[in-house]
Amino acid sequence: MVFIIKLLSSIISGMNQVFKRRMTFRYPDQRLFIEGDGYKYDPKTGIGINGYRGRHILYLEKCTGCSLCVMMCQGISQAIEMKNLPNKQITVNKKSMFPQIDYSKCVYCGFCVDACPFEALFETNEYELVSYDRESLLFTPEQLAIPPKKRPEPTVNLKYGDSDVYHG
Amino acid sequence: MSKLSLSVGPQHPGSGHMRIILTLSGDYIIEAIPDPGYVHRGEEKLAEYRNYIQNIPHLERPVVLDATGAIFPYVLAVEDLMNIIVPERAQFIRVIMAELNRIISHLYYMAIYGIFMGHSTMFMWPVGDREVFIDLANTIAGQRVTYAFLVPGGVRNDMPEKVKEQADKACNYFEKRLIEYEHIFMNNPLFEKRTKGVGILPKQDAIRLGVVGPTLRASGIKSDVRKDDTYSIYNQLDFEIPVSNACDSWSRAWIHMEEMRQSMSIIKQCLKRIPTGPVKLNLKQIKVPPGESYSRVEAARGSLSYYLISDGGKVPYRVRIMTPSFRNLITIPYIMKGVMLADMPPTYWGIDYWPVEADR
Amino acid sequence: MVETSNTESTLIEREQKLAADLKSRFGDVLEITIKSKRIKIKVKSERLLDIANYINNELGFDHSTSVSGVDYPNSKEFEVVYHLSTYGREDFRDIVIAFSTRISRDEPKTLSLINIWPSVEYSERETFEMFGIIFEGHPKLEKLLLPEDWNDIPPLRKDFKPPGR
Amino acid sequence: MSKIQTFSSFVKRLIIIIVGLLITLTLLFSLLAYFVPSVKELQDILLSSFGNPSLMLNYLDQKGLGLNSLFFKVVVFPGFTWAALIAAEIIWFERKFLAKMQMRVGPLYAGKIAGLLQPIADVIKLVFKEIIAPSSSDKWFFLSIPIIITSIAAALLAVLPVSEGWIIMRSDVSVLIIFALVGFVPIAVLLGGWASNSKYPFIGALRGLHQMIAFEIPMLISTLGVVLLTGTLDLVNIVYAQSNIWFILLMPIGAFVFFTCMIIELERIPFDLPEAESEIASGYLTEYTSMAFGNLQLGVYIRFYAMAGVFTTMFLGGWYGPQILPNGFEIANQVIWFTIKTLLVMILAIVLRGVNPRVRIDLLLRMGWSSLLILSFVNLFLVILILQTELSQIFGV
Repeated sequence: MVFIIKLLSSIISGMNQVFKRRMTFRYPDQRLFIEGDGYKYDPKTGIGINGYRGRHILYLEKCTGCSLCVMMCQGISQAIEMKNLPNKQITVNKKSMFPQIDYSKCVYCGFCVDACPFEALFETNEYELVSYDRESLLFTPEQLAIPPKKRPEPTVNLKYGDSDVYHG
Repeated sequence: MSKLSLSVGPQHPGSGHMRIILTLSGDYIIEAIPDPGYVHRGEEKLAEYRNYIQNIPHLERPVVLDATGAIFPYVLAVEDLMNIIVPERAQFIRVIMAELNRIISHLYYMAIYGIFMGHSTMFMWPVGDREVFIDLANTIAGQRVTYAFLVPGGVRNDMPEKVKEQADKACNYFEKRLIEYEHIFMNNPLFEKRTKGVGILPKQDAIRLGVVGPTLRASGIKSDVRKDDTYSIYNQLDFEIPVSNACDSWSRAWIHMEEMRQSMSIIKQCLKRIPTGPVKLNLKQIKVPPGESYSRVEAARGSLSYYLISDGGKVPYRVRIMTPSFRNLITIPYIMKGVMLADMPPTYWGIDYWPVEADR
Repeated sequence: MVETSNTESTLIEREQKLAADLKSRFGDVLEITIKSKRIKIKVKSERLLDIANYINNELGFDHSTSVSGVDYPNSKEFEVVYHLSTYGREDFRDIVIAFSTRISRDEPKTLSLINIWPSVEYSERETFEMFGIIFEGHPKLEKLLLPEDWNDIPPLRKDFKPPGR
Repeated sequence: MSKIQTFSSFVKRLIIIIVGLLITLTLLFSLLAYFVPSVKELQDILLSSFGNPSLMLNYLDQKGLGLNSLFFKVVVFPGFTWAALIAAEIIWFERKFLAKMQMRVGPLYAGKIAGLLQPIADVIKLVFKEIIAPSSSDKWFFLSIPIIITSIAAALLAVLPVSEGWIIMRSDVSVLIIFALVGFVPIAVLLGGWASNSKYPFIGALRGLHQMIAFEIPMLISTLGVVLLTGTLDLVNIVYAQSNIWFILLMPIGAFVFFTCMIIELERIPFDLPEAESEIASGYLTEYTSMAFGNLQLGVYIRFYAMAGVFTTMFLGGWYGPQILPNGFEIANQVIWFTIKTLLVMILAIVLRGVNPRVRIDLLLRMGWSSLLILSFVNLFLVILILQTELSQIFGV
């Protein structure tokens, strides 16, 4: 008899779920909204500022080409190399060498942002980096300098109903 | 009865990337020899060629489900050697992240346990609810699974204000869900019939074999590193340790459920009592004096320990990682003896064995 | 000779009592350093077994958490470290004893402690394949993690250079 | 010919083939029309009845292919096409319903509304895959199994009374026919497992054999209860007997035993040991690919519909139900009621699939031989009790 009661209770709990809202959202039509504009680091206090760790953004005018980020990433995933941009003449960056990031290797740990003493390299909350070939994942400094465009409109985030969770 | 040797291979739906060589007589397993090593990466050798910060991302990778639990002992060992005290607020954030990670890892455990039993709903619910806690960790640490969030000297960034009410909503929602899990899975009559009394690990064997984590507590030994070898601020928090003397697969799953409740209450306590202040010491350069230190932490799957030897240089001299799955690997020949072939997946997954973590 | 670390000297009277007890029993072969909740015992290799038996039976450290090999090429030595902890004795649950012996690097041989602590079975096999240290008395001393066709020298030795370094 | 790179070029190629086929066939057909007289006569009918279809209908009647001819019944209405359509839509419903129960979405993109055409999309995909028979397997037996299993499933439909008029073959031993056909399936499963000649399918086939043999006996005894009560073996008479009271109210235990045995026969999730993915990698279905696998799945789901139909005829009063449609459409009303009840039985089986884990083989056999068998005998005793005492008058049986 206990067998039947327990079976019924699990059937009821299964049926309850049928009348609740779904958790999944349809990715290409709806996109996940991530607030803030990415992880930053303040070298003076040595503490990072909360934010999503997505694609990097490089402020070319602040970058001195010291390649500290390259040395830090050397031990992690060798994703950053220095690249010469002859047409860019920046006072602080005589040899005009700027980091380029290969996103087929990067693990988004953000330690390069911690290593940069000149607040030139931060992370944005852009996470849609897909391509058909590996070469186009190699972002040149100019590409890194472009701030990410605003996410197209139907953005959803996690909302809590009384007894269910959905992306609305 | 003729013996049939069956190798539950590295790519079998019933086991992870690890092979178990079973000798069966009829449907019963007489002998099970585990053969790990298919995803061995040599983490200990890698660690000897990277400085103390560069080690963090790759030391987290094996225990991918419980990244904070993986890196917590490493960070404690380095701080022990450097003799520094981490600011109070950072300790609280570390404990919150560790407990969050425990819930995320336990939910993944319940999901895979469900699909190994053929219970597809019990796979989907925990994986769905896991999104709630991954979203919470995402707001704190900025990453979804591998956070690289703990560093020697504290935590990398501060916790935003809205985490408090988001965590409350998540915990209220999840408490209700745990009751649903019990109805549809734990107290499901067919599940009980299949797991109660299966894969028995008696108490003396558990002690003799040095088993860790929920498998140990399911065999009647009330030992948890957070209470025994207290680290960080666990002595200021009050929580119980679920224990069961049933020593079988069902009680291992039940312990995971109870631990999730305890973790939620810990998170609530931390969020109430978290002080303000800096979250990281401003260490310009990680200089570790020579010496050795051994630190352990109660990760989601059991006690995870680091034995760190440094010769004063920029890179550690020797890093010895002892993960809970490697320690539980020794139970496989014992609990699989006499189990039927159909029950091999639940008993194998009952001890929460994660092949990547065991091979390192 | 017992040296205590400078900071928390007040906290560790339990550890000191343990160390003193060990010192009195096996005075000559031991060298003990103490930290809060951690005791490091260096043992000359011939009296290994009975010290281990003493620790296991009398002191109640009933299982080993890990066996680690450490390679010191300049002093031509390997160090095998057994970390021991206890479930049986509630009061000693937070103490971890690091029980280590030094063996020469050219013919690395030591006694396996599998009969005292069965939980070292796989750790000893891993230390064997990673360092080449032979544990006499181990029932099944074979490769555990490395692939079968590994013909290079044991990888965790300092003179094994990983590719690309 | 250029390789098919994108989906659009695949669709283009498909349309070219179909149009090509149509053109060649019509050419061939019109050529034929000039030589074969009856075809010429058919061609005149086609041209003349272009306006009103009723002309075409009575032509077909003359030929014996009309609406109430045997051909139509077997092929279209209560026969194969109707069952295949229901089976296809049950597959869609099961995936959509389980998805909703599991907080996810389920099939979405095939067919504009909520993935309705997903089963048809699966069939198209399967048709274009290559049928692989493993080299070490006994090729002809291996490839004959899907056909055998689907034909057994379709044969079950013959005796299923969808409504008073609409029944393919009304015989007075139809209950026996059903159990004779159901008895074939374990043999086909064993043949399938044995012919694919590899370790896991063989274990799956043996388990299937154990499971199905073990559960025919409780099933037979629970139907014995029904047959005793009504005194006939003919399904239509059984339905007539239930005109004033459904048998499920008379013998709930018998209905419970029959329903459980039905799920075990059909290897649904709580009892799907022959294809238990996590242990033996989908048992005897492991080696089947493309249309062989498609055929097997179709067969499984038609058998699911047929057994649910048998359950409704025996316990839920077949086509009896309050009159929904205006009184001109009694037959349609009966068909609707029969289908609603069968779908309800199937939905209950689908809910059980969403809620339960898999059972181990020894638990299954112990439960079968001990509890279900005893329950069916208890049910038999109750039926005899009803028959002998004056209870039968009260229930008007």
